Parts: sequence; C-alpha cells; structure tokens
Amino acid sequence: MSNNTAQKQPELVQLLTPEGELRRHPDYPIDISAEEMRGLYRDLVLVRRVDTEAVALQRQGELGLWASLLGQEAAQIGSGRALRPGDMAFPSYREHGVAWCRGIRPRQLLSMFRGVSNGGWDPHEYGFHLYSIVIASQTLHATGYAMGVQRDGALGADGTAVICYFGDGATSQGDTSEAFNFAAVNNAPVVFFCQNNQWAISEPPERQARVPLYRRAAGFGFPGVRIDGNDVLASLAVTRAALQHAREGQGPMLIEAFTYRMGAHTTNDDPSRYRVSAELEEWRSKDPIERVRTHLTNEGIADDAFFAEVDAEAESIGERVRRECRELPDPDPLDIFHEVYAEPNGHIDRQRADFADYLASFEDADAEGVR
Amino acid sequence: MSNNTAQKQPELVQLLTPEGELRRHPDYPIDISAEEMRGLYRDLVLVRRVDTEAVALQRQGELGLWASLLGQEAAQIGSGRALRPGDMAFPSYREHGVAWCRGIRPRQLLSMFRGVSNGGWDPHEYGFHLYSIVIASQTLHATGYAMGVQRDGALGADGTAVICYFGDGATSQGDTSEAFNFAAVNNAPVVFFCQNNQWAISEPPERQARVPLYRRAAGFGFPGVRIDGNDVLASLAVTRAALQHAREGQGPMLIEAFTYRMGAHTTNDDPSRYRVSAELEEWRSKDPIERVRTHLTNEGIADDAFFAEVDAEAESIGERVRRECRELPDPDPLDIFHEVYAEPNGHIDRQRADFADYLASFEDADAEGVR
Amino acid sequence: MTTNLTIGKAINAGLRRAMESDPKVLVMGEDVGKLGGVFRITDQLYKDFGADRVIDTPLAESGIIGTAIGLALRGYRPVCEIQFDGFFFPAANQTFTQLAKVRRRSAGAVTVPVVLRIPYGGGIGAVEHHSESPEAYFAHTAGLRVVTVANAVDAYWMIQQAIASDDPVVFFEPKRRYYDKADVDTTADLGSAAPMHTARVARPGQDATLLAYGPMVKTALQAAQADTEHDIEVIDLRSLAPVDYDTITESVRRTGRLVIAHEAPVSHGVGAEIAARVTESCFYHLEAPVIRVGAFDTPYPQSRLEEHYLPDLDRVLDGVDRAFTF
Amino acid sequence: MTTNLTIGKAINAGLRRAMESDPKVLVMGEDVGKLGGVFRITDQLYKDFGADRVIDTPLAESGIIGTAIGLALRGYRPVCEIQFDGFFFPAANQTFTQLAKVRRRSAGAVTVPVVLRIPYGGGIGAVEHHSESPEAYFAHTAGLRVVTVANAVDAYWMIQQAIASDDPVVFFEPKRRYYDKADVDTTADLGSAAPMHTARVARPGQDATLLAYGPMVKTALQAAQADTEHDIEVIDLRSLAPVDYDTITESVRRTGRLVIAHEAPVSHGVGAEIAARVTESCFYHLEAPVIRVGAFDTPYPQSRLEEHYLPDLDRVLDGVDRAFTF
Ligand SMILES: Cc1ncc(C[n+]2csc(CCOP(=O)(O)OP(=O)(O)O)c2C)c(N)n1
Ligand SMILES: Cc1ncc(C[n+]2csc(CCOP(=O)(O)OP(=O)(O)O)c2C)c(N)n1
Ligand SMILES: [Mg+2]
Ligand SMILES: [Mg+2]
Repeated sequence: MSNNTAQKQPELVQLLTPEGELRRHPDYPIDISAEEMRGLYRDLVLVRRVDTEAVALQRQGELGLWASLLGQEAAQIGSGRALRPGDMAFPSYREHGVAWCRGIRPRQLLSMFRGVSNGGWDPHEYGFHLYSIVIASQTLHATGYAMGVQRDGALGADGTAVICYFGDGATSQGDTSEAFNFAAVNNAPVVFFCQNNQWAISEPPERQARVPLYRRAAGFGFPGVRIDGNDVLASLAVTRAALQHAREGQGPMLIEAFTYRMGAHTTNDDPSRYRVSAELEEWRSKDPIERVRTHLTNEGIADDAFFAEVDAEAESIGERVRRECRELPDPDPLDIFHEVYAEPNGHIDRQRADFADYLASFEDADAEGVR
Repeated sequence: MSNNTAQKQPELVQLLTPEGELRRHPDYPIDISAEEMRGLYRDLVLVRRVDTEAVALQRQGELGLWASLLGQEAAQIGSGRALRPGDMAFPSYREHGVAWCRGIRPRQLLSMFRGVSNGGWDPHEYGFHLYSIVIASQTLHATGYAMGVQRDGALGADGTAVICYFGDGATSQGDTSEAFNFAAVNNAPVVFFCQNNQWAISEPPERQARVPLYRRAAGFGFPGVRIDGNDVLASLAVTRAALQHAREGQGPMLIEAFTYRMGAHTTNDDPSRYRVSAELEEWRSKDPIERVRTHLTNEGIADDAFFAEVDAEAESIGERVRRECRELPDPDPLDIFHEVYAEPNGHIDRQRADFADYLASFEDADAEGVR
Repeated sequence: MTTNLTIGKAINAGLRRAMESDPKVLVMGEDVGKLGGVFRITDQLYKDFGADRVIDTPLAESGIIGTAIGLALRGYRPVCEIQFDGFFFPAANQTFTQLAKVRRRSAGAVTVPVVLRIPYGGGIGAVEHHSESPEAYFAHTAGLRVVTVANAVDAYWMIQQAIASDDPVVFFEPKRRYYDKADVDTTADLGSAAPMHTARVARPGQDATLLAYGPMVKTALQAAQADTEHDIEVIDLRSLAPVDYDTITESVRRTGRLVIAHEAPVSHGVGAEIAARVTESCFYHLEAPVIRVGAFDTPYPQSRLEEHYLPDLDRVLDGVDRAFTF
Repeated sequence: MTTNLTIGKAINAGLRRAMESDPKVLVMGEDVGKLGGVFRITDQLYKDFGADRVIDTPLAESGIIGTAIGLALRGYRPVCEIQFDGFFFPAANQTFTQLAKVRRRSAGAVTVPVVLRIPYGGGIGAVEHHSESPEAYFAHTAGLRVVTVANAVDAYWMIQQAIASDDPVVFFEPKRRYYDKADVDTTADLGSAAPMHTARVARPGQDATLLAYGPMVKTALQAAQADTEHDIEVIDLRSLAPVDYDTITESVRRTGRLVIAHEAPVSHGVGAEIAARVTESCFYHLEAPVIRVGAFDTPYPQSRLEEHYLPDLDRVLDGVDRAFTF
C-alpha cells in the first residue's frame, strides 16, 4: 500500500568524481587553489578523526551519546567553508564538520554529549547556533534570524547570509514547510541545507517523501538543487552560490546534499536491524575523503609528507579530544537553577536556596557521621 | 522587504466562461445533461439563499456568527456534486455548499453558529465530517481516513474517495504540508480541495505564498491543478477526475479553486479596513451563478418558469431557515458534561451531579422566594 | 496626565510607546497589519511603523513563534499575537521546547525577549476554540513568565514591562474585558509602575481572601461587594508565573480563608498550585481548605451554555460560602 | 500460566495480543517498523503484522496523531508511539484541540479510540528532551484519559485496556523502568484485570500515605522500606485522569498524612491537583499539609545533574520527614 514508485534519481551537481577527477559545471564554476584544496583535505581528515574519537569515547563511557557524521564530512566541510565570518549557521545535532569550520573546539561539542551542558558555546561568538535536537525546530529560527538580517539592512554583496542544516527526516516536519514558506514569502536570506543521508534512524527516504527532496523548494517558490553530498567541491561551490544569492537579496534556496550516513544513527542505534551491508559497501566507494586524496595525489598537489603531516595532526587532535573530554568539569548541582530566567525570579531563587540547604544538610550529617 | 514579485497567474481550467459559454478542455471533458445543468443552477441559487438568510439571522441576533460562502458557490457545488454517496468529505467552516450536496439540513449547519451545539450532525450519516475551526487540522484527518480506506481494500473504480476542503490561508499551516506528505508517501486516496478565495481574513495570498498554491503539490510528488473556482462545471469535472484518480489507487491530487470571497470573512469582520471595492467589482462580473443562468438562457435549456420556480423555492427555503433557526432548542445546562468521554468517568459524573444540585438549589431558593 | 482608556486601547497605547522608544520592538501575527488584529489591539501601528515592524505573517502559529525566536536571536524584541487562545497549540512545540528553554540551554549566552500576546477566556458568545483559558500549560513550563491583566492601567504598563523583560513573557489579555475603562497616566515613567511579578490587593478585607486574575477580577470584586455578611479581601494575581506568594500568604494568614477563582477548568488549573502551596505555608492559619472556583473539567461548551460553564458571580459567592462552612 | 516479563516486553506482548484479537488495531510512529522502536517496544510486530498494521510514519508528530484521528474515524484503533516525551509537542494541537474534543464536539457521534504511547521520565543519562515528564499538560486537558504503569503486570493489562477503551488514552511508559521484571499471567482474561482507572495500594501502612506513579512507585516503595520509624502506605496511582480519589481519601483519612512524589516539576504538576482536592475532602483528617516531592521548576538539566534534579530516595524520605514535622 505504500508508494512503490521508485524515486527516479535526478542529476546531481558533482564537481569532483569519486575517482578524484574535476568536472566543470556550467552553473557552478569553481576556481580553487592548491592550498585551498589541501586545506579542505585537512579539514575532512581532522573532523573525521574527531568523530572517530568521540565514538570511541562513548564506547568507553566518557560520553553519554554521540551522533557520528561519518560519511557526511564533505557536505559539512564544503558548506561550512563557504560561510563568511559574519554569516550565521543553525545546525541540527550532527554538524560537527560545520562546527569545526566555525571555530568551535571539539570539547565544546562534546560537552552536550557528555551531559555536562545542554549547549556548549556562545552562538553569537561563533556565528553557529546551538545544536537543535527537536527535529526541524531550527529551520524557523534560521528564517526568523534571516528576517532580522533584512531588517538590519545587512544585505548586499558583502551582506550577511544564514544557513540552516537539517536531515532528510526533518523535511517531513510541519516546521520545515512553514520555514520554507516564511522564507519564501519574506524573501529571507537563508540557505536551507538538507543532508539527505538516506536514513532517519531506521526509515529510508521513501518513508519521508515520494519525490526527491530538492523539489520541495519549487512548490514554495524558490530554487532547489541536489548535489553530490560526498563531493566537497560541489558542496563548497553550490553553497557559496546560494549564500551569495541570499546575501544579495534574492531570497532562499534549498540544497539537498545527497550523501550517506556510514555509521549508526547514534551510538545507541543498531543499524543491522534495518539495513543491508551491501548498501554500505556501495557508498564506501564514494567516500568523501578518498576522492580528495586521489585528486591531490593525481594532480601532484600534495605529497606523502603532507599526508603524513595531516595524519600526525589528526593523531594529536585525537589525543587532545580524549584528554579534554575527560577534563570537562562536572557542573555544580546548583547550576540546575542557572540562567533559567534572565531577570530576577524569586521563585527560582527560593528553590535554589532550599536546595542548597538540603545539600548542606547532607554535608553536616556526613560531618557528624549521622549517615 | 516583502517579496514584490507579482505572482504570475497561470492558466485556469475553465469549462464555462463568465459569459456563459462552454469551453472544451482536453483533460477534463464534460458531458452534462440539461437536467443536470438546471440542477446545478438550483443548487447554486438555493445555497446562496441559505447563506444570505444566515447573514441576516446573524444581524438579527439569532446567530452568534456566520461565515458566508458568497462567491464560492460554484467551487463548492461543483465539487460537492462530484462526490459519491460513499465518499467522505472533510470541510473547513465555510463549506455550506458542500454540506448542502451531502444532504445536511441548513438548521444543522446553523446550530454551531447559533451556539446551541459544537457540531450539528453525525459525520458518518452524511459522509461529511464536522466543521473544523482550527485551521488545517482536518487535512490530516482526511489523510488518515483515506489511509483507512486503503486498509479496508475499498479502492477501485467503485471504491471510496476522500476530499478535504481548506482555504488559501490554511496552506501555510504545517499540518497541511504534513498532510500532503503523508498522503503522497502513502499514496492515499484523498483530494485536497483548496478554495483560494484571495483572502485569509485580511491577508492576501501574497502573504501566504510566493507562487500559485496549486504548485505546492508537485513538491510533494502529486499533481496540482488550478481551476476557475467560479465555474461550477470546472469544479465538477476536475473534482470528479481527481476523485476517480484517488479512488483507483493513483493517490492524492490538489485542486486550487481560484475564487473570491465576496463577503466579509465572517459577520464579525469589516473588510473595508483592508480591501478596495474595485476588486469586489471585478469579481462581481465573474459571478458563479450569473454565468450558469446566462448559459441556461442562451442555450434555451431553461425558461422563465424554471427561474421563477427556483426563486420561489429559494424564498420558501429562506423562510424555513429563519423559522428553524429560531426553533433550535437551547441545550440543557447538564449537556456540558455530555459525551466528554465514551466510557464511564466518575470524575465527570460527580461534577455533573454537583452541578445539578447547585442548579436545583436555585430552584429551591426561587420556590422559597429567597432569591 | 491621565487618559480614559479601555483595556484594548491601553494595550495598543503601550505597544505604541514601546515601539517608539525601541526600534527593535516588532509586532507580528495574523492580521495585525492593516486590519489591526481581529480585536484592533494593533490598530494604526502598521500605518505608523510600516510592514517591517508590523508583520502580517502567514497563517502558521509555529512559524510565528519560531521566526520570532530567530528575530530575537538577531537582537529584535518581537511581540507575537496569537489570534485566540484556542489557536495557540500549533505553536506549543516552539514555545515549550524552544522559547522557554533556549536561554538555559545556552547557559545565558542567548536571550529571547519574545512576548506572546494571547486574548483569552470566554463570555463573548463565540464558536469553539475562541473562549479558552490555557494559562496552566504555560505556568507549568519553566522558563516562561506568565502574566495577565484585569484593568487598563495594568494593561498599559504591563505590556511595556513584558516587552522590556529579557525573558519570554506570555501576556494573557481578558478579551471579554477589552472594553472596560480606566484612567491611565500615560505620561508617567515605566519605572514608576508596580513590578510585573507582583500581586495587588484590589480590595482590602478581613474575613476571607478571594484571589482572581484577568477577567475574573471584576467578578471577584462584585462578589466581595455582594457578600454583605463578610469582609472579603480581593487579590488580583497579575503574575501567574512566578506567583507573588508574599502578598497572598500575608493576606491568608490574616483572613484564614482562601478562595481562588479562575475561568479555566478547576482540575490542574493555576488554582491547584496556589492552593497546594498556600496550604503548605499557611497550614496552621487556615480555618478552611482552600476553595477553588472554576470551569468544569470538560471542553468549553457551545456558547449557549457558557453562562453555566464559566464561574459567575453566583458560583464565586457559592465558593465563598463553602469556605465559611468549615 | 505466568511469564517473567520486563515492562518493555509486557507492553510488547500486550500490543501483540490486542493486534491478534482485533484486526482494527494498528501501530504507528517513527521507527516502529523494522527497528521495533528505539526501545524495541514494537519488536517483531512489523514482521508478523506487516506494513499496513505497523506503520513507519514520516517524521512528523502532528501528522502521526492527525492521521491517527482520521484512521479512528474510519473505524481503526491506532496506537501511536511518540518516540520520547520531549517530542510530543509538535502534536499538541492535534491532541488537545482535536483528539481530546472531537467526541464531545460531535455529541457522541464520533469515537476516536487512539492510544498515545509516550516513554517518559528521566534517569537514563540522555541528552535534552529525552527525560521529561509532561503528564500534567494531558491531565489538564478534558477528554483524554491519562494512565501510567509501574510494573510489568500493569503494563501488560493496561496497554490492552487502553486500546480497548473508546476514549483517547495517553499511556505513559516509565522508560527507566523498562527492564524491571515481574511475573505476568498472560493467559488470563482481559476482563479479570483491575480497571484502568483505579489506584492500587502497593504497600499497606498506618502512619502516612505516600502516593506515586510510574517510575516513582519503585522509589516510593524503597522509601517506605527505608523509613523504619514510620509505617508508610504506598499508593500506585496508575490513572492520572481520572484520579481514583476513593482509594486515596480512604487511605489519607486513616493515616492523616499525604506525601506525593513525581518526577515532573512540582509546580502545576499532577501533585498540585491531588493535594488541593484531598485537602478539601480530608481537611479535618489531615495532621499536616500535603507534601509534594518533585523536580525543580526548571528545564530538565544536562544529564550529569539529573541525579540532583530528579527526586530520589533521599528527597522522598525528606518529604516524608517534613510531613511528620507538623
Ligand atoms: C520532533 C522530534 N521527533 C523525533 C525525534 C527523534 N529523532 C531524533 S533523530 C531522528 C531522525 C532524524 O533523521 P534526519 O532528519 O534524517 O537526520 P539525521 O539523523 O539522519 O541526521 C529522530 C526521529 C526528535 N529528535 N525530534
Ligand atoms: C490554527 C488557527 N489559527 C488561526 C485561526 C483564526 N482564523 C480563522 S479563519 C482564518 C483565516 C483563514 O483563511 P483561509 O484559510 O484562506 O480560509 P477562508 O476563511 O478564506 O475560507 C484565521 C486566521 C484559526 N481558526 N485557526
Ligand atoms: Mg537522515
Ligand atoms: Mg481564504
């Protein structure tokens, strides 16, 4: 009874093939220096290393949970590097690669997954909002923020653009459609960046949509494009163009990055219950890092020394992440009452004071050897 | 800062011009007998008469509120007459014409607006769900119902189809998009019938959408079509086709009936605050009833006696509506507790009993002359 | 200098003054523009402040609150109108999981000074969903401030205080009292008004405390007046979260009796919390259990029954009587 | 014949039995199909009943409840899984304005026997939105029945009773107790189980009544055990709406003291209503005010703080002690 029409797969924008070859695209020309190319490679490798380390930390009980970006590095690093400092990004909970580009330190990311914080950084400082766990809620925040940018008169070639990340599953939420519509009606400078990683926990895209997701945009009156999400150059070039489009006052755009979640949904998940390994194998051949490495090698842009250097840096970052994770301080119990309100609130103050007394009573009791 | 791009108006499906001339449409052939044509005219006139009477009754204080369908008769009668007895319709709150086609008596409609009931009829009896006031909520009910039809195996040429009515404003609600998507993904037999009457209270369609509404459907993977909503034949033919499409298992379709709300949003509303009378004038020339009358006359399908007969019938219905409205019995105070739960509920029973005692205490007091 | 204003006009004047004094203040919602809202609370603001500051939004409450959060993150102070109480619920997710929590989530890095204006309560003969009193849902949600007004003076000042607050504030407007008038000194300083979180003794008395808020304050005052046997103190709660327990307990310790009246269904209404808390803090002072007067635990009925459903003067008096039977 | 089942497996077995005995029963939600839900509560049902009866829905809670209403209108009995407590809110509109009210709106013509299963409560070390106790929002909404379970026996029977009920039922599952085991007689008749709306005395006692529900029942029993000074009666509430006041007041009139413990924030929690009502009906029997033990009135904190946030054995004992200081 479900819709059996297999989704016809449309053309992807691809600038770097899985074989490491550059392709020209009429709409998305890209002119990239060797140094930039090496930089992207470095980003990809390092962020994967951070991710791998985090998975391990979870296995060791140092993190409560981790949502791995494995396989999605190119989508995230490409789009993240397309952002300018003044731009604002609204992530979901898996955007460790974008966070990396925005200058968030890995330990700041870990703090939420370790349970020592519900956030971890100041969004204004990094131009990167907090992780959003309630699926699609951030799509409206991004749109509203972009409406604020309009009101600030901050558009133009050097203006501000906003980007919002979400998954294939998130497109089903009413909030995402409302965001598309608010953005369209207001012509807001926001780029919707959907990482279609083929899974929303255990559900494949056919349970979320009958036709390719990028087409959703046209129904709301703005352009949508599907890119090879494992191609860091496509992600960079198309996102850069979309941000420029937004920045210059031409309104929203939807980018569907066609990629694949190589790992489990989170460390809690067991994908063997719902997907076959052949699929994984197929996507392994499209690995987002391998193709850049092949390209660098084939073009002679990077030598073994460079690769060794990046690997060494990855190792040391891995170590740092491990150390910094363990060093993350546990919050003080009274932090429960911290910043619930911006303005004084007698009710909360009273609860805090009572709880402080309660805690102290144990210390007293301990001191007296009562308990 | 709002989007100034005027919506380019696409072709409408039109089978009967404002001048009363029939037009062929390759996709929507219609073969209609003289008797059917007269029947549609009668429906249009009578339902307008009911509506006019209801507006008057509100002015006289007999109704708390009325939402007039003035101008939307063709969209409603055409689509309503396309339904088969076993089909199920999910209305908004303005579908008096569809209700008429489903056999709902005007007094049943009035009961909600008079405040003697929150409903007014048994949805199962008429294949017409209760009026839905929370915008777009019914879109999901219709979709779920259609999923039930699928599970009943009630598809096929003689199967069951579902239709859901809503306005242009309702397309902005997340629920509508979720309904589109659930219907598409499940290939559910539901026709989404949007009466774009150019206004959501005071807001014009440009505040609701950047591009014509019928296009929304394509983004979710099913067909959308815009019809001349003031053309009863277009409404009939296209709805019939869409219902058949659904019934035969081909999934959902969106019909955007391009029409105009000739009256106020409701009797509480004062449209002079937000719209110009020229617009009204322009639409008056496209009146949905006039064109049918012209057609009937020009084609010699109806004579003066017929028109006089319909007018007389309208008069008597007007009178009946007036009388039946005044005769609607006020509910009993204890009706407050009626059917809140299907199963016994001691808590409610106790409140009912206490309240009965409380009411009785006044009667006792009255009897004793205390109060 | 005082002006005689209805509650509706006082909110309008308060909004205007807030918009004049802070260019970051925006008004947004359905039909708030040219129409001035279905209750005309934003009347003329569109004309005077333009479409960028008075935003007619698409018909989507989640979208309204969600984009308001985004605007707030960008430094704006959006005042959102929810057209009627019963239409808040599509925005529940953005309000309860985002608006209420984002500050705490960010450990204070992020401030979302959004105001939700919600005309609420019954008694206007409306169809379903237009007469509800959903305040308890909000009061139960940490991170929100919840206030309501009973007169034009509070209406004028408290809407400005709500906008000035860096916390999200849910501002409930007693729609059936929109036309009640009072003299308002619109030239005074905002700082001179009583703080938003305080309750107000609306009528002093000795024998029992009658607590009400929003539309029920007028009824409570009438009841106090009508009860010639007892000297009833009436408290106008004003702030439902946080609650000014100092004012309430001071009163209850004096009178020994507390009756709470609200339009919302009794069960799990705001009165439940106050009753439980006051009973705990005033246990030895209470001559009678706290008596609650409210609507029945049923959906809001068809309007021809609302006079029976809503607690009216008689029901409040009945509650007061019950408090004296102990 | 009894089987030793965890709460999770007991719900699974109850669902299976309901699906076997009534072909109209459907299961729907996110990941309920092949995966069997993130807690495996629907494990194997997809395999055995197929995609038409175990529906993996798009990721949209409003869509889930909204289409479930439509399915119910067509004669089905959908059991909807909301993946976690904190993700209910997008469905608030469909639940509160439609599901709860459509029967009354139709004067009984329409029946919507939808069950909402919501794993709730904290203590599992999760990230935000995965540990909440939103039951008061539902209990405050007329038209819904609200139940929760504390052991595998109730889990097995009450899920079936919820499905069999013609009313919409919100079924809260204490996720941190999913692995608690008990012997369940899965061969007995459904009719033999205690009615869903009744409370249960889980441990008889004389000195004070300790009321709890869901995940806190175990803590309450431990507290009663730990308190060697007093003989504590523990009541497992089971039904939060309607509440079985007969069982509670009978107990409180005997013991003279009532302590209510729940995981939800204290303010406006379910405990507030029970405290207010019991105080009214047992005023002369109460030796102390009703004491409530719950979470603080703040958003659920980061998991490293949840042991402090959630009421634990010590906090419950502290509450019991407070009840004896009066
Ligand atoms: C409103 C809401 N419902 C349910 C969940 C539980 N949940 C967490 S992630 C997820 C799947 C998300 O899939 P997708 O949007 O494709 O993002 P991905 O995890 O693949 O990056 C679900 C259902 C949630 N976080 N929020
Ligand atoms: C969820 C919700 N929000 C707001 C309202 C108030 N309201 C009633 S009708 C209406 C406009 C509806 O416009 P449209 O969908 O175009 O239908 P029309 O009235 O034109 O038939 C609004 C905003 C409502 N009923 N429900
Ligand atoms: Mg995904
Ligand atoms: Mg309209």
